[in-house]
Amino acid sequence: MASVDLVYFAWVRERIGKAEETLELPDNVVTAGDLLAHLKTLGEEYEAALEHENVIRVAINQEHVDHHEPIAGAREIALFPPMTGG
Amino acid sequence: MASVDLVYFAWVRERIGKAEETLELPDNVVTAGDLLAHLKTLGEEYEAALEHENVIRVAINQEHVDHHEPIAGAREIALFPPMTGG
Amino acid sequence: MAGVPVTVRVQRDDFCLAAEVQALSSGRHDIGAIVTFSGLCRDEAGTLSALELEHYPGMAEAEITRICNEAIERFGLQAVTVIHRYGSILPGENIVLVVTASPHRQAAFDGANFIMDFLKTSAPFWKKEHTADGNARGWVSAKDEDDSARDRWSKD
Amino acid sequence: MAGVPVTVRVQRDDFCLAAEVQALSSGRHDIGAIVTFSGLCRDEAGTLSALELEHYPGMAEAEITRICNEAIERFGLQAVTVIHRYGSILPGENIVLVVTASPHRQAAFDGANFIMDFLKTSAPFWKKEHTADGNARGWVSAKDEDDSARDRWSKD
Repeated sequence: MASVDLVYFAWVRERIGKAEETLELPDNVVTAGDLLAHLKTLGEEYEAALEHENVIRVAINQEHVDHHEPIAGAREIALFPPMTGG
Repeated sequence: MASVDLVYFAWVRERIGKAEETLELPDNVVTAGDLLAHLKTLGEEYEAALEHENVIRVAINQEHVDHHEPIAGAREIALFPPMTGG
Repeated sequence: MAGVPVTVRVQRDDFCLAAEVQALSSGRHDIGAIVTFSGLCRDEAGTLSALELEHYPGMAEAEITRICNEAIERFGLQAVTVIHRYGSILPGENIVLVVTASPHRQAAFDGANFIMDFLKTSAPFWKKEHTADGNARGWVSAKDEDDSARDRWSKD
Repeated sequence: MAGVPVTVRVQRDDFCLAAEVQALSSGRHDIGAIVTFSGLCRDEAGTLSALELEHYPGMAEAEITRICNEAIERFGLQAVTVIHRYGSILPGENIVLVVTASPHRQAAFDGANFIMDFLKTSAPFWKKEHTADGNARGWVSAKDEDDSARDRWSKD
């Protein structure tokens, strides 16, 4: 089990109902995609937030990563919708 | 014979040695190109200024024109080098 | 590219265009072109009352800095400033400022254009619209055209 | 295109970037993007002491206005300001300012870029260089690359 800080933004944050949390992750959560699948087992709010997995962006330690990238060594993982700044 | 105001800029002005003058033009000066050829008969300073005829720009009544365009009706004809503003 | 000044700020308050240009160019005699881009909040024909801009503190600054450094290397810029606001922004107010400097004009134009395209698609900011009738219209959707604008910079 | 504000000035004095942007955008809530281009006098690694800018009064303003109107029609701009200085200009000083406004960013970028390319090649201004060693270097030659930059806007 590894402990990681998760942070959520925009409608991901609103649907999950919190801005951040610290979770213990099972050992079979290896990639960012695994993390999304795992979170969806934690409750309806996660299912609603992460329903369309392919649009969810992931950042590990404040850098964008693809869903297939490993999360080993992550201190902070952020989940958020496509960006709309500028 | 038609009378026209001529104005010169940049090195055309410097080589001719004046910024403006009013000239009577013979009837066989029909186009802007004819005007350049005519001016070159008026003295060494004009020859020096207009030596490379193809680079000389012509404006009639403050609008750019090609050398083959007629000058009939011109109140003011300007001769100048390629522009280097901006 | 060492020593090229990069200024990146993410802030709630408005910025002053003239002060930023002055800070970037003051005392320099080697700059030939300065391009600024200001992104403003439109009222969408009177239907929008405000934008609420959320951001990811820390990553926002880091990501913008990465984009600036890529633009400096790619276009040979002499200086770059980017300021992005967050919080509540009213119609007519500034959202973002990009300033680029270069010896010749096209690099400054291209650099600012490039930075805006990547800022739109990779800097962690999200816009929520509030409508004039009091109902929140909700989160702005990302636009395919913004992805296309970014992708035009891909090297062949 | 009727009613799009166009401000064109040819003047000896410097201009204030912030004042021009303010004048162009003040009270408007429909502008989404403002691009400014400032062209500055470079010192050419210390060899240039000043530029002398000559212009054709009357035609300069008329030609710039024509370019602005073409840009407004072509890119759907919401407002344009162009200021071009003449007379003696020192290294570090402003030469020209272009400001464009549009609902979305690319039109403002393209409009300012287009105006600069045509301004360089068709507005009646001429630069003479004065060198730091006291000798006049003489009139600046027109650049082929400026013609190429202009020609890229030609419609196929």
